[in-house]
Amino acid sequence: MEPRIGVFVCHCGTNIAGVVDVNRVVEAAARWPDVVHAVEYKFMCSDPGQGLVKDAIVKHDLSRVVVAACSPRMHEPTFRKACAMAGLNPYLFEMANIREHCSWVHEDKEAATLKAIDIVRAAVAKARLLEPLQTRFVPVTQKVLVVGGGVAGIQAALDIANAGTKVVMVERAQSIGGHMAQLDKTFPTLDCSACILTPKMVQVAQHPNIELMTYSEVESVDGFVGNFTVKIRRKARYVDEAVCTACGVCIEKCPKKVPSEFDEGMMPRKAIYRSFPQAVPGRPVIDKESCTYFKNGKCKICEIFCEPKAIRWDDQDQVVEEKVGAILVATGMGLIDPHGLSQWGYGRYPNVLTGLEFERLNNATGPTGGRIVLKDGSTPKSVAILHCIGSRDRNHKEYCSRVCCMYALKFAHLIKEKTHATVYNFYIDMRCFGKGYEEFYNRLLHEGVKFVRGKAAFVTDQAANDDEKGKLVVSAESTTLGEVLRVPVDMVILASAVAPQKDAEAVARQFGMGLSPDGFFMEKHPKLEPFSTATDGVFLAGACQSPKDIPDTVAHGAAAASTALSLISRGTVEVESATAEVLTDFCSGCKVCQDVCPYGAISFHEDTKLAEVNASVCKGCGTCVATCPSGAIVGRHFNDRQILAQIDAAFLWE
Amino acid sequence: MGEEKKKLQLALYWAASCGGCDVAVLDVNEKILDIAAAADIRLWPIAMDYKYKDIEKWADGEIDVCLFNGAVRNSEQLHLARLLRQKSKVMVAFGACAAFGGIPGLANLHSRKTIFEAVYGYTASTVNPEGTTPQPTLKVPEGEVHLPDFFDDVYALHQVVPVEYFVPGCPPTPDTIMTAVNAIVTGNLPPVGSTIASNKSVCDDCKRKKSDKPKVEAFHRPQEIRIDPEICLLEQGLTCMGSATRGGCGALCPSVNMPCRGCYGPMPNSLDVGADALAAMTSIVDAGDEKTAREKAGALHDPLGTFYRFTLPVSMLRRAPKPVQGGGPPTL
Amino acid sequence: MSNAFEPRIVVLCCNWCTYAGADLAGTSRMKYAPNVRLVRVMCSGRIDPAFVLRAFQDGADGVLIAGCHPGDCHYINGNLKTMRRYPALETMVQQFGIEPHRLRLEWISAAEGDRFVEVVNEMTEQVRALGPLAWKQRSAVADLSGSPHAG
Amino acid sequence: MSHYATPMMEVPDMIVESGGRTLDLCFQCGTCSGTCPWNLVRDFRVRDILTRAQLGLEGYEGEDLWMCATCNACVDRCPQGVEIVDLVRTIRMLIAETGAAPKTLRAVLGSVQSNGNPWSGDRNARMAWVKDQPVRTFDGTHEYAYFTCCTQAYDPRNAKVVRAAVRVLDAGGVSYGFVGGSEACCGDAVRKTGAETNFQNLAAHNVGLLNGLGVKHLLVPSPHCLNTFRKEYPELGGKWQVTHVVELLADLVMSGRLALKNAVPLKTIYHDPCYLGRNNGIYDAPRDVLRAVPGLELMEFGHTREEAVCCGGGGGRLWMETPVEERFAVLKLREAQARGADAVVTACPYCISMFEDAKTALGLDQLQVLDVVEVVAAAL
Repeated sequence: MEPRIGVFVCHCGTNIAGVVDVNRVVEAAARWPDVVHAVEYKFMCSDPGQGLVKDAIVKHDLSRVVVAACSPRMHEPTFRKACAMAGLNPYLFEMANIREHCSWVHEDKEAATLKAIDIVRAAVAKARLLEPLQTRFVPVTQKVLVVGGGVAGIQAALDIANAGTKVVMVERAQSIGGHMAQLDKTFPTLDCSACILTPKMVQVAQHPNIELMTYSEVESVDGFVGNFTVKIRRKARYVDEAVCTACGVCIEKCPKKVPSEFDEGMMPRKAIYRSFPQAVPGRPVIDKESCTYFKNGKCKICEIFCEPKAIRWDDQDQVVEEKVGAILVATGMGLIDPHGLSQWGYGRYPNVLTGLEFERLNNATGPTGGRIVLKDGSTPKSVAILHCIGSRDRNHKEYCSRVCCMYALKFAHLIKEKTHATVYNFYIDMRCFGKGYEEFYNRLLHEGVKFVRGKAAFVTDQAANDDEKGKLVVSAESTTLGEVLRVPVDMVILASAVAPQKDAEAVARQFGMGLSPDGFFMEKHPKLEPFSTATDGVFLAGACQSPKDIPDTVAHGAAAASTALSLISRGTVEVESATAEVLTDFCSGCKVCQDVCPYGAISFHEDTKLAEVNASVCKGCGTCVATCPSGAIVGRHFNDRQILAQIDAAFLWE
Repeated sequence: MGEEKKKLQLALYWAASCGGCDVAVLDVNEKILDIAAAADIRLWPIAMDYKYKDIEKWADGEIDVCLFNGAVRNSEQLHLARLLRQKSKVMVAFGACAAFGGIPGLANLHSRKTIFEAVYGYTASTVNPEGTTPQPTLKVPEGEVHLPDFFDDVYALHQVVPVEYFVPGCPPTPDTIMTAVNAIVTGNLPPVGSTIASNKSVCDDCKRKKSDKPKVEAFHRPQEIRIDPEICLLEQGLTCMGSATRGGCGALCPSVNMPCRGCYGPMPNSLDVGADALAAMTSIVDAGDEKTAREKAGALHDPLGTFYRFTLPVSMLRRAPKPVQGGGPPTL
Repeated sequence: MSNAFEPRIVVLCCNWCTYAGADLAGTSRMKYAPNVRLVRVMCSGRIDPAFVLRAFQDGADGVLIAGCHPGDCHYINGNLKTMRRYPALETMVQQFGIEPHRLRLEWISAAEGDRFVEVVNEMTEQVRALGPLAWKQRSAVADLSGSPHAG
Repeated sequence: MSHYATPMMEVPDMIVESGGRTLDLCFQCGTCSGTCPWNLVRDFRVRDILTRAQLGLEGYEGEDLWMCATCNACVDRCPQGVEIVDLVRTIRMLIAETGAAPKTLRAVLGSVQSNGNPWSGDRNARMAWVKDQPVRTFDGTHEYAYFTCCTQAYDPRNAKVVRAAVRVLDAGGVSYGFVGGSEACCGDAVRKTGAETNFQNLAAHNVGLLNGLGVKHLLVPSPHCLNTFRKEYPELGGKWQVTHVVELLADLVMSGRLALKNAVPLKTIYHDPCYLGRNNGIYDAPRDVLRAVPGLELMEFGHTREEAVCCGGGGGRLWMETPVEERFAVLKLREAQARGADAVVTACPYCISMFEDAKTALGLDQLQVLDVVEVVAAAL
């Protein structure tokens, strides 16, 4: 029976119709063999648009549907569903991308219209040869892996666990808490960061549904949505968690000091340590790299003082395997390497600090117990906070780091409160977009903080006059004034750019995610699915996706959790239907396919001497199909005939 | 049934071929007597004298089966192909040349002009100071003499006349020949268009050991390595066409340490034999980065000649393009 | 439209990286030469060399094979097979008499909309400079199948 | 009369069309103005020019336009990638077309047109600096062709530098010859003042000449020649390898081919020429050479390397009047003096001229101004 094809061309408002003459596309399509119905419509993805498809399937007895609109990566599922609702096998649907690949990238209307016609013709050519496929489902493992124990991961883990689903949380540091644990106050409410975060950290540790693995890293990820197998390396702690009482005597007695990561290197920690006093878990670990005993075989002072006898020198890394249904990546953000910021004096002048260094300086648990002082111990009389250092800067990071304006205001407030110093903010634009943020900015104006609209060009200690002697001088144009200012101050704080974690690329690879041009993990859709990734079952939470402040991070974590939960509670998940199939008539068992299959989905049967594809393992990549020298493997939904038909129809070749 | 069954009327013809196919018919040994018993051999240029006139005198369809070997590359061969087609009920493309163009088909990488330039011009053994090339027509005092016109392209038989069956091989093995003959004699014929050989590849008959995950470390030519008689030749880095080639030969070449060269032609479901072989052989090259891939897979010598040794005229691209000169149809 | 030669380039690309990269070029409203038509497969590993030959046979002036960067394949390593096939394919295609710039392999990630644009524009210009491949005309073989016996 | 300003979009359109493609990228953060060394001595805000040009408001074409010494410090720091120096050049070009260039510049450009150099020197006297010193003329077999900078050829102070260069290069056994007097100005400063046609004429002359001589490798004494030959000539047909003398010296000294035996007991302070440092990243070569001189002490300015303050001589400023107290060179000599230096050493004929003028103006007889080449010659 000849196929009966319906072609639906979308205007997408003016997105398509503004460049492509959709009527000409429809007219062309109507003339092609087997096309029995061709129409255009303003918004095909809308309810009435989908209705058009459903009605036409019934009314015109369509056996194939082609929608020419946006990318199939956007709306293929939408239209497949519409087809299915009208009783048409969803795999008899084909999408022609005349928006992302045509109207949005071309200006010449004639060329774009001709290209759109070609694109639709190729889709029709493929559609003609489509075959129905059976949709298949497999059960979802009722457990979620949360990678990263910052506030995003904490929020997500608690939401999931509270819904009754098991969670494994993996954190590579000794403690959970992330960057938020490093902060003193939070903008704009000036809540004590530790006061609001630590209870949540404790909840995570005590939750019956959460298994917490700190000092651990994900080693490998296998499987697919609903059925991941994850290997986790639990680094040797050299402290028996079951025996340790977290009394802290060992830490006190340990003679070896190294710079503390948690304190941005501004104060030391011991070789046996917990990241900070309220660390969760509270039991310390021994950092093998710095421990004197591991270095030269002598010391063991911690063991001597440990009453419960919890030190285990023979502890080994362990690799554990977990099966999970969904993965939530919440690995957070890093900061730009400040050493590239030399014109602003970082690394050259001791009283030039990064934002996070100032956080620790200002923190009661920090190096000065929260006193804001210069390197010589004296209190600054004037402080400059420089915005957009490395952000919004093509020489460094092109994006806005999103948190700096607000934390700069917070710093200004805290400095005024604690030291009564004069505080200058040098900014390009004040971006105070959140709830209560603009009000906070106003409050700071009331407090008398000085704002200069102009980016700091450089910081120098070269005095041009007596007022500048012994000071750090910030040079900037006040662009509102049209005057170049030189402002002598005692301390400079750089609102240095938020950056992707240094190992973001490797992590993205591990979880099958992509990176956006800015280096953060790429979401599935920037508007509608900012917490999903291109890999089904892998979700994003927090600042690993883009710079975020705490409220946004928490919201993002909760959203990712609910998306993961909806997958978990669905119970089953659709797996690839477009798998490969061996044509036994032609297979001679040459085994080449077995080597090329990335998933080991093909096995060789000794008795029949034939290859066989395990459909529940096959992901439908088609590598074996292209490789088979005997033409004995068919790739469903992307078979040779279909692809050749597309190539044949790609242009009007004559 | 008192009346003796009418003997099968058989014709054998050779076009652009080496004669091997005809020798192969003799190679069935004593079974040739069975053929002789079952059939009247009406035409067999290698063994019997004949004239065009004799053939022309036959009634249409008088011949039951014509085994036509050799490719078609000149006007005489085309004429005989058409003539025998007319006189025969069943036309069989016999051997790789008739079925796929065969080794003469590699001439499709050139044109008549460049072939003549080489053959009558600059090959080492050519002495032709006048630069004489064959002309289809030549006036001599006695009148006009004619030579067959040499085409730009080499054709497989089915590309010039309809063909009922294909018997592949360079040459077809005795088994293949007898399978074909028996089918014809008994009238137990497969559907028109069939190839009288296996639907599986040469690997199906090959006794060599294969790994579960075959790998190619490096490509070699047979003379460059000491070939292990037990192990799959492809895994030893030889460009064995076995997996991309229709079986039926009994994997003769691999059984004597020679990689399959593909004379039984593409697999039934093949898009293009060169693409098949190339994808399979290079996909399993042990290379994890671009540089290694280029070094190892790029060392595959003469992919075109290797993959299309017998099949260029029936391949997807069929020939090399001719220089653009005013367009128009190609010269025959 | 003028009669000037407009190259016709078939892009055989994977769904996850290059197709998405082309999508990104679209959502970013970058502009590029309208001379390409994309044929999407799930993985560049699915790209049978026969597809390339078919495109040339059909009349393509150039063919671009594109997939995820090595190491970034959505299917772990399907693209490595493409990488391994390419050198011999390139040689073979050139043995057929097709000039080097007409066939190209590129790794273009989902984030590299700009790279997609760059490659398409560059290849369009390179192929334009080479002129039409015109396979059908230049490799035309006379049809001799007409026979008194036919039909 | 109202004080409202009305944008005129013809202005930005014209600038963009004339090559100033990055004009519209400026988001007025002021980094350029905050960076610009002019503000050490007087008010000058390049951002103001750009903002006015973006909106086509009066003032972009004012006298301040001719202040920019094209030191490139602002371009290095601009977060938006605005090619500020290029924009200044483009606007100057548009203004110069209307004949509104400063008078002093017009004389210089006239000389360039008639004499092929900005110093009103006789075209035929370009090799007069030689005096009685034997020099080789490039004959096609030499590895390097030495392209004498106009300032070295006609300015007596800088002529001493090129004579020192002959001694140093000869001592190092370098295979080189002088282009020989028929060369014209490289055109860098000419182009920076907006005289595009003049520049194109000079470039065409030089490309024809040097290609005709079979030059493969140019040796240049001026960072301005270096920059324009390296970056601007290739697209005009001049595709030579270009090396600054100080790069070659560093190579000779470090490889031991040039032995520095004599002690030069000077406290020196090195000034980074903008076109050698910021524009071409050559910071270490001159310092390596100076450190190899026996007895020499090397000091640094407070702002050095990438952040070095300009001498004030680029972009045509060399030929324009600057009040003594507004000269960067004056500031720099004062700093050098304050740091206790005996000599300011640099590697650019413009810097030498600017510093010598400043020295005279300040009457600093005891402070020497030297080229690296001269220091090396003294150490031979």
